[in-house]
Amino acid sequence: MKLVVLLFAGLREATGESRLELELCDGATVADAQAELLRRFPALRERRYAFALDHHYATGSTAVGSARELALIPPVSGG
Amino acid sequence: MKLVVLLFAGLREATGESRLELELCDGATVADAQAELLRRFPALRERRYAFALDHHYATGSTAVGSARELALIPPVSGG
Amino acid sequence: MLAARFELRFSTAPIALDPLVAEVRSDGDGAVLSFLGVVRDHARGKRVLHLDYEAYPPMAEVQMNLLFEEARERFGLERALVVHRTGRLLIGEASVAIVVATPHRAAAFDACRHLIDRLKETVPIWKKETYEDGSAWIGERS
Amino acid sequence: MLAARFELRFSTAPIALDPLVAEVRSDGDGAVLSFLGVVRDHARGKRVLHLDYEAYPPMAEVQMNLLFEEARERFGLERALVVHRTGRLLIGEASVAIVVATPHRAAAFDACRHLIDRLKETVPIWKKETYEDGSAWIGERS
Repeated sequence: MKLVVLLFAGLREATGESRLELELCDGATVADAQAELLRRFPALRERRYAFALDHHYATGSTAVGSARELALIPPVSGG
Repeated sequence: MKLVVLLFAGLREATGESRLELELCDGATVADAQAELLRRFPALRERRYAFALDHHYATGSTAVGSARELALIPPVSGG
Repeated sequence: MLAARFELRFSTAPIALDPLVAEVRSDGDGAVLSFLGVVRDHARGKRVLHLDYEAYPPMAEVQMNLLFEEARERFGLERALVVHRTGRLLIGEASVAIVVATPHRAAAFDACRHLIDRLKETVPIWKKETYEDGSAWIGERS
Repeated sequence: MLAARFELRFSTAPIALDPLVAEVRSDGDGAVLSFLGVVRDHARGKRVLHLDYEAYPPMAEVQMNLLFEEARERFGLERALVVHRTGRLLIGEASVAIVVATPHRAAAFDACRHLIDRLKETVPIWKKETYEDGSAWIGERS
């Protein structure tokens, strides 16, 4: 299954990517997606970020399920 | 000595006066001024109000001294 | 630019916030908080038609300056502008605007709340509510 | 008129408060509180030249709606509008406006403060500060 991945702010700058697609196995978790991202972008290793699946915060153990969008959320600083 | 007296809001409506002058003896207190006002305006007897001498809150025992303006301040309700 | 600036102003015209914000803010401020007291369509269980505000401006200025000083001592407030309407106000019109600007937001919330709470206690301004069946100066009845 | 009304909006243009107040207020409201976060000329001990804000709008909307719901449950808030800038901002420009309207003022202060505090914790918006000698996305360094 296909998952769109979004990268913001410092993560976007560190990877040079704001949007990409991953092909994941059925039953994949957020951690599986993260492992693939770390292979592609070693620069992510030293970064702090949370995950969001379809606009809701998620953790590594969250099943991707039918979600279509995974976002890596660096520490927010709005306001 | 002459003291200007100001009446506001419900006190102004009850007395029909917004500004008047009192002639007071040297050494008079706010309470002396009040006694004269109560003689002139019996409608003030059942009213609640504070006093202000030259724009600062005062009490009955405050000496009028060189103050020029006494205000009867009904309960405030600004804002 | 960072000078302390406190002012109470009376107005018979509607209050616009944006010009007040521009007056109060300095470049060191990260927070601007604006309180508007607005005429509600009901009060004390009655439908309100309109309000009339009356003030004693020179004393109001003295008393408001005491409150600005309190807010400066307690919250470090340096810049605030208060505009109060006088005369007749209709439903939805702002009767008072309190605009405060501070470097950080906590002081803005604390100081603004303090100013409106204390203004209602000590600043000589009076409100008369007119209903369908009469009118009353608020606070008169003990 | 008294219907609940919550909205988060992004803007690349300067924020004017008065139109937001007019949108949010209903005739049963006696208090309208407006918080502006403003770009300061210094931060983290450095002189700031400008800021750049980036957002993830669809998630920001979801997260902001959760915060509106919190404020409704905790403070009875029914009407609030949040406008956040994106793109480049200069000193003195408002980055965010939070306007809340409530029947009585205590809820306005509590709810507005809650919304800005929580927005800064969970809503996906990012700020990059540019100084004379470089720039940094805020919060990245652990």
